[in-house]
Amino acid sequence: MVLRADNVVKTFALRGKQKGTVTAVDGVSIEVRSGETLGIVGESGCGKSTFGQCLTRLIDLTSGTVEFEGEDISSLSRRRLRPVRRRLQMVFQDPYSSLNPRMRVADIVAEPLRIHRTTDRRAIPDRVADLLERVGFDPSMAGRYPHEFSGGQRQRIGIARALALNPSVLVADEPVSALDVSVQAQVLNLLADLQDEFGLTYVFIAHDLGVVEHVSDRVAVMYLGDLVELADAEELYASPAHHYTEALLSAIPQIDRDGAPRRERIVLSGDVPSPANRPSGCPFHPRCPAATEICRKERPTLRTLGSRQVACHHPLPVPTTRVVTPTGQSQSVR
Amino acid sequence: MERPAGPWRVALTQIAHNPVAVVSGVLLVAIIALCLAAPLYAQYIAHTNPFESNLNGYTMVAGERVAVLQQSTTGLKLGVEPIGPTWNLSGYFLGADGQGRDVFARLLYGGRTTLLIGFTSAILCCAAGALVGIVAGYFGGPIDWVLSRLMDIVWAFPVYLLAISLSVVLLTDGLRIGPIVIGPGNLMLPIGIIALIYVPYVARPLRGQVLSLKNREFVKASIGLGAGDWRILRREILRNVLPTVIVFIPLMAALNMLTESALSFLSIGVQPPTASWGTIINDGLDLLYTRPAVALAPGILLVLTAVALNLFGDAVRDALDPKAKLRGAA
Amino acid sequence: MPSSTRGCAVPDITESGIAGPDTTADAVASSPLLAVRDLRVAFRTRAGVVNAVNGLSFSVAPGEVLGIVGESGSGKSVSMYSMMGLLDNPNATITGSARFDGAELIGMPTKRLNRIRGNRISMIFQDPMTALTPVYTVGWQIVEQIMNHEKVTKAEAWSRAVHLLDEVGIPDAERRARSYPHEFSGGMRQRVMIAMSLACHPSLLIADEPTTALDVTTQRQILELIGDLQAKYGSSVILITHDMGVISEAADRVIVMYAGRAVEMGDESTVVRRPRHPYTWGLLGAIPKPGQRKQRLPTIPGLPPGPRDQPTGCPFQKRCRFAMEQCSTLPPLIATGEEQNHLDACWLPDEVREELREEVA
Amino acid sequence: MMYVAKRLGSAVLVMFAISVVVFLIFFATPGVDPAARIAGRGASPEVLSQVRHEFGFDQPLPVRYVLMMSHLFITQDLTSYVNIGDRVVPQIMQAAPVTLSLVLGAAIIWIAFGLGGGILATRFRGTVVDPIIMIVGITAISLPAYWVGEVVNLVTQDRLHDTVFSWVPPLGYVPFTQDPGQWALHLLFPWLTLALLYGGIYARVLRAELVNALSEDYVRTCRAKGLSERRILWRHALRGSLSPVVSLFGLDFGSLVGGAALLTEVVFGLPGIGKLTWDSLQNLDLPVIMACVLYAAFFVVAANAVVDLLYAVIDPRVRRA
Amino acid sequence: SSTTTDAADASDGAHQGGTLHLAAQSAGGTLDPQVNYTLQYWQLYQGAYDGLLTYARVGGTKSEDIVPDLATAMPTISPDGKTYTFELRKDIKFSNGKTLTTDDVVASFRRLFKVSSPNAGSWYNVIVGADACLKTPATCTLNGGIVADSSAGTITFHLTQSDPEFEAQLAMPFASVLPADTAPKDAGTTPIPTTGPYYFASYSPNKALVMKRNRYFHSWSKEAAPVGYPDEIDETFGLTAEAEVTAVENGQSDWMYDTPPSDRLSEISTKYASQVHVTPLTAMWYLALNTNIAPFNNESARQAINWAVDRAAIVKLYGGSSLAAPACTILPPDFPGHKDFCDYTKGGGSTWSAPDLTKAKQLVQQSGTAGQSVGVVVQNDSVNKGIGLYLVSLLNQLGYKATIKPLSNNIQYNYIQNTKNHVQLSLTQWYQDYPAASDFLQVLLSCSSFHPNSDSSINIAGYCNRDLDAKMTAADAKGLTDQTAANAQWGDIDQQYMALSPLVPLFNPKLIDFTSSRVKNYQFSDQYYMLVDQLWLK
Ligand SMILES: Nc1ncnc2c1ncn2[C@@H]1O[C@H](COP(=O)(O)OP(=O)(O)OP(=O)(O)O)[C@@H](O)[C@H]1O
Ligand SMILES: Nc1ncnc2c1ncn2[C@@H]1O[C@H](COP(=O)(O)OP(=O)(O)OP(=O)(O)O)[C@@H](O)[C@H]1O
Ligand SMILES: [Mg+2]
Ligand SMILES: [Mg+2]
Repeated sequence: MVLRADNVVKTFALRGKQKGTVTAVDGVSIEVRSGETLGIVGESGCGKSTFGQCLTRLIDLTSGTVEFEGEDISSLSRRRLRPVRRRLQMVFQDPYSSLNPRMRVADIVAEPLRIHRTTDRRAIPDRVADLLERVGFDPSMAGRYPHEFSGGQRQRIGIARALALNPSVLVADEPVSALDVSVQAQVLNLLADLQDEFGLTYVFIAHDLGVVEHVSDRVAVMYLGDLVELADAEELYASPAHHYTEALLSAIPQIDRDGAPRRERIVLSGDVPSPANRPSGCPFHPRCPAATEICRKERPTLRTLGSRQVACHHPLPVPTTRVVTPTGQSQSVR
Repeated sequence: MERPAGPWRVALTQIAHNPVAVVSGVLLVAIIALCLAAPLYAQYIAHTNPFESNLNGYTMVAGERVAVLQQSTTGLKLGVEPIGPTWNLSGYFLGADGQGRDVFARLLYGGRTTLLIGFTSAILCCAAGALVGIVAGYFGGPIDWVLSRLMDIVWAFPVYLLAISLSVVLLTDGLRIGPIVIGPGNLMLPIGIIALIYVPYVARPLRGQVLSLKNREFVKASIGLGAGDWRILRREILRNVLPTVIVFIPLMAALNMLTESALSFLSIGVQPPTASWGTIINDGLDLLYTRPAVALAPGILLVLTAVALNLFGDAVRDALDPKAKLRGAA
Repeated sequence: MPSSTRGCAVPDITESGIAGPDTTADAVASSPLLAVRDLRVAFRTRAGVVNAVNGLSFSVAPGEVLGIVGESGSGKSVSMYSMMGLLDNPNATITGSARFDGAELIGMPTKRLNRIRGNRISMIFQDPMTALTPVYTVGWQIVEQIMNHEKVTKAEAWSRAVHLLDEVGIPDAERRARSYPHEFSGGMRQRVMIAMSLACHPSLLIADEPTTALDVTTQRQILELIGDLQAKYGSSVILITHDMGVISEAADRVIVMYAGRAVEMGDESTVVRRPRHPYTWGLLGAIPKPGQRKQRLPTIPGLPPGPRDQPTGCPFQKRCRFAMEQCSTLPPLIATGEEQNHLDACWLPDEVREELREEVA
Repeated sequence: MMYVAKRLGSAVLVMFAISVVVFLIFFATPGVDPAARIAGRGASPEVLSQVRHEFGFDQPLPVRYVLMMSHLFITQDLTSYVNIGDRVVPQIMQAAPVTLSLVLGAAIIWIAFGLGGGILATRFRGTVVDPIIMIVGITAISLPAYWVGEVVNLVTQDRLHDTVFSWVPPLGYVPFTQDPGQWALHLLFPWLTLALLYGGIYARVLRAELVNALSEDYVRTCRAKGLSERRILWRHALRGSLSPVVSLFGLDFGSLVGGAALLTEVVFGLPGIGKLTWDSLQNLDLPVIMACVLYAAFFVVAANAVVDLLYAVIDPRVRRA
Repeated sequence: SSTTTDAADASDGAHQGGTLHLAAQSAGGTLDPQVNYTLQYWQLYQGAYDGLLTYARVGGTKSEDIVPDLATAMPTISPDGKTYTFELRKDIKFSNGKTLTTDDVVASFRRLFKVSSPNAGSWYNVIVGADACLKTPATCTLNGGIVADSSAGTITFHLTQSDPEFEAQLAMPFASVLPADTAPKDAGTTPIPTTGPYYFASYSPNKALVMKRNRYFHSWSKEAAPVGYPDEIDETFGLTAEAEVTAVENGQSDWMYDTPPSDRLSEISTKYASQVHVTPLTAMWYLALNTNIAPFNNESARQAINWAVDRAAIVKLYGGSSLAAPACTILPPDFPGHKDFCDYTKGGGSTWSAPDLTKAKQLVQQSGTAGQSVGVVVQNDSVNKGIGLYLVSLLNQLGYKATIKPLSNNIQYNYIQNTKNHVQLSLTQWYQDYPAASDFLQVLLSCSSFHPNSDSSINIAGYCNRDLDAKMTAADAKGLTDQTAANAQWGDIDQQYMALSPLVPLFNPKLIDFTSSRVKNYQFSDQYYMLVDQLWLK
């Protein structure tokens, strides 16, 4: 267990004329095991990115704690965070806005090395060339500016930057969402290779359930700032316990390959409510086909159901046989 | 290996391919060159010192020796008239002013001052505006509040009022900041005043830009890498607002030149004997009805320069930061 | 889409046949609603000419759903815009022909085009957040469209607008018609767009990535909605997407585009199940498959050709594992296999294709 | 409510700060001892100290500041230091209509020209009309107003006064209530001069906005709906582009009404706020300067607030739910 | 060409009527005659306020004569010159209908102190009790200083010492007699009732001043209180001088207060020659050299300037020889005490002919001040600035490092007076208050006019010469008995001051009055300039 979030809450004050706050993440607890890939899925605005930024301390938490390699980093100052940053890196969603358009690629990749002075000044160009090669570039590209690269290439530059300091954990916020399938596959393969090579731990945030299924060992499903289900990927995709997870899975458009079974479709009514005015009780109840009175009133807590955890008053039945994943035993999570 | 084109080079190529930019640029360069050549003209062609009163001087017009200032000989013989344009480059091309000085030579010298003030104050103003905008936008909180209110104050202070108030004080006794004494005739005063009054024009949009930059992922990434504020400001923020700052410069230079001339028109800008187009216009207004050329010529040059600067500035904007929202002249 | 729709649409297509650039077009039994022939769009830019669409030909039969799939920049949107006269870029050159119900759309004067646009052909766009004028209520905007094409009173148009909004599933339509676009969520706005596009009962609806910007659950809602309405009004639909899954679920027929060209065209089931073009293989292969966790994904090496470096010959040759000498000449889009309406543009011999495809997957 | 209070608070703060700045600037200026000027030339020291005492100039600065403010705002009987006994508030009241007349008329003209130019340039984008309009606009922006004013005066009052412009009345102002025709005639050239600059600015701003708007997605939707270009331009693009123009207009109008048309007023001899301000600055007449500056600042601040409100009217996105 | 017509008979109604429109760039400040110290309003007060004495309201040289006004005759003066007795005219009414009494006279003189009249401390402090009044004006009584006998209708002034200029000072507008109940504070814009032919009907400094006929007025003296011709006189404010010229040309205004701008001079002097009246003034433009700081604490340096300044060039800048005459003396020509001499002209002589630069340079060298910097402080209007620029050129030529500092017209005068501002050389003007040599020499150069660190220190040169001070006091005393001898003394004093060179007289200006074509009967008084109310409109 390298990274552990305990009851993380993040609220934003609304700016301008409107008053009030948005609770983007509402008490999420999660443990990330060393060497695994933890997928986080959920619809737009459910707080995935915010949570990812809480994990990497890009933003301050409203409450709760984040522990990294046993150290509580949730209230460290920016200066004290610097050593942590070397081990805990982030890859961003938008390949267009995550690279400074006014810096050359070499500088972008060298930036972490310069900040942390881990590498001798003269050795930096070599290290940069190394990194670029590792993510599939000819080092001669180092003098170019980001605008000369395609989205996939940029994403790889972002990965090279994140890798520069040899981190142990990489939080990837929708690293492939902006990419075309052919390029997406390249990036996913690269991430897999790097994990194999360096034993990286990934927190992989995405809204494409297919991609998440493909890369993750365990998957967390978020809805309106809440963690609603957390399970081994295979188990979750095979038999979701939360109604929201079920609907989400059924909504994936599927290619009718020969012999592939189709999921039963569940068309949810209505939109995801705004986190600024969360429904009372279970946040999913207004759209839930199985909602009852209690769902309106009482907010379900995350409880363990077999090898998984789910926050639902009326969870779907799941097979009792536990699937043991290679990466570890089930752990109890508060 | 071919050197890849950076964003600056791309912009430069774009400007070079914009005919309006090229024409206005050439015009600007021509005007600047002409003004820089002022001493050459005064010394070697017109043989005149345009800063010395020449009340009893004579000059040759069409082979005849005539007084530069002529006592009126008609009617009640009231008034003294300077000679009008000779249209002869070797002296008094545009005639003389009330002090008997060569207007054309003064025009060239005046251009130097006006351009100097325009550009220096534009650069100063942009630098100060950038500093304020960046600091306010980046640090936010109380720093932002204080800086924003300061900008509000300068903004709500009507431009000319502020300039006039400052000028009245500063031009009387100059400025003393500790050991530094800036005399009342020093050009730094109008430069500083003009730069100051337009700081909010630059600071406000830049602050907005920094606010949105702050949310861009590459800034987040930099924080994530452990970069300190100073590094982020320098490498991430400044580099990205720099194009906008640069876009401001020619446009502010045009605006500032016009402001300088307006202040000089109110005789609180450039102080004599230094000439600027504004002061020459001001001098010329006393001769407007008899020798309109004295006031018209600097005005026309001023307009030409401002037009060229504005056109060029537009081209720079199109090349560097097409979304920059700039207000025209005040 | 409900299977009933699919059921009645499929027979039509088998009859209608497909026209490639080389097949004499009008071997089509029932005349197509839209017939596009050799459409080309080029942009003159400072960096040179960009050929965004390179001889695209296809047709749409009445009542069918044609899916166009391709990676970003493959010319999907530009081809549609050029047909609809929506390319106001003065540097764009459009050639070729696009006959809609017998009328030539390319080069049609705007006045005449305006009688077709929004009336007989309507269009919805990718980003519902920006596609509506922010300063008018949605009802007003629908009324505007109706009154632009039909002589009705304002009150009539208004009640129709409310009805339409109701039909696309906007609750409390009467009140919501008076709301401004920013007061709707993305999915709701896309519903409004659909309501607007259906206002004049168009015979063709062009949906340019209508769900890309939406969440999965919302995407599902919108796709269902388009399906239902298409069934109800019997319009033809061109559905543009880059999501094979969407195509697979919603389209009757599919065009796979690459670098401004159609590289494969045919019935949805055949194209998805038995793709013939190596690009399509790569495209399908790159999508993570359920149950194949953590396996390396087959990828297409390299990148799509940039808009400026258009290769002569087959545009895919540089990325194609099976490229051969012949690929330096442009392959025609023809039926090479046994199915007559399954066309592709590749020089690979029919015999080896099956084998190679297995190899890739 | 909170919001309104906050705005009001910051407005008061800004005005307070400005008044303090003016006050300090004034007393930092050498040669302005108001007592000496009130006493008259050659006044003996006794007389001088008498005057100083009588006018309270011997009090500490903060007290004098408070006194001045209370005279200005509470008893409203603050009087000029130069024209003793001349109350400041009525002076402002007298000057305001002149400035308002000038600015209103000019605004109508510049709005007409600005909007017309902007729309025309957009409409004929790609033809020579567009660059011509824009160059005219840029030239208008680059013209120093006072210089134009002087040249206009030279031409209309002197050079061509006996021929073409014999109908042009002398400089100065005639109240509307006295003779509407003369009012307009006297203001005609000031209007045009002032409108020139702003017309240029507005044409440019509007064109930029319109061109921007025309590349928006919603315009594509409009085209797809089959709307005519004219309708798209007028009903859709223009409507959205108007808000920046309106906000600009609000701010400009505010500052002009506050006296920013100083140069025009001085050149054309219009006894408006700008002229009053200029005269008072020339005379270093602190009470009048103070009143003028606060008056101007008030309009700038007020214009800011009004613009915010207008924004909400024009742009429903800003409206509160 | 100044048209001097004989004063028309007041009873001649043929020329009465009409409204006279005057124009001025700006208003002249308070309307209170006991406070206002501007020629602009003094000129208008002539048709409105009266004192016990006045300068004859006629054109020509007789205008320098003091004549009885509200007094029936000139005062009887005691032999020691310390007591002046006046007899007040009867049946004079204020414009508010009240009859003038001796109480009004006494109250007016008390009020003079209560409102801190500018010269209360320098002119009227000779009255017994004035010192107390200056200290605590609120309780001013002038007990023993001014005694009224209401039954006899006499007023007696008791002075602390004899004063040859007391009569002149009584003839000034400060000594106007106002109703006794006039509030003892600066009246500002509120008009005070008058005794003369007109009263002030309204005054708004940003708009206009309006004078209307005083229906209680009847002329008691053709010289002191002639009947005015126009029914109404208004002066509008706000036009620029340029616009004023245009307005007069077009007949929209009848007269402009300000000097026509130089670029309009040729136009008016040719096209409108008959409407232009040029008259020499008893006034002087001069440079004040600060004798207390370098370089002009050095006498040679000061003399160098006097030698070097090209008066002809400066006259050109003022508008040419028709508008000004070079000056060599402090007292203007035709002024009491004026002596014809010119000690600083090339080749000598009693009139100025040319500067002597060689001599000047030599003196500068001799003084050892060469290379020092000199600031020239001038007003920032075009004429003053022009002269300033010329001076800078000249000073540079002499070996100084000169800079010009143009200041707003309203600051400059106070600025150059204050020693705190360390002004070295300034350009300024002095226009006579009344025709007496002391009004120039004593005011501008006596030790008592010098107040360090004050904005009000009219001895701008800061020059204090006890010796000459004593001579001036003596000349003053002489004036009581023998004006001619006194004048001769004054002329010598003038020359002695010039030798010491604290001031550099530049020129004596002339005044241009530009009137509209309908205006007739232009008369010029040396004291108060054009007689406004004597103009005919018909
Ligand atoms: N800086 C902020 N200020 C105010 N609200 C914010 C801020 N950042 C995020 N939010 C709000 O918090 C909620 C969660 O946002 P977040 O970006 O974490 O969602 P997400 O799951 O990453 O969505 P997406 O898939 O669109 O990236 C959203 O409603 C968002 O509007
Ligand atoms: N105005 C233009 N000028 C130059 N090139 C253009 C222009 N518009 C589009 N293109 C080019 O045309 C090509 C096709 O663009 P198009 O928008 O049709 O792609 P698309 O298939 O719709 O992609 P996406 O999935 O991203 O919407 C792209 O390479 C694009 O760069
Ligand atoms: Mg996110
Ligand atoms: Mg597209």
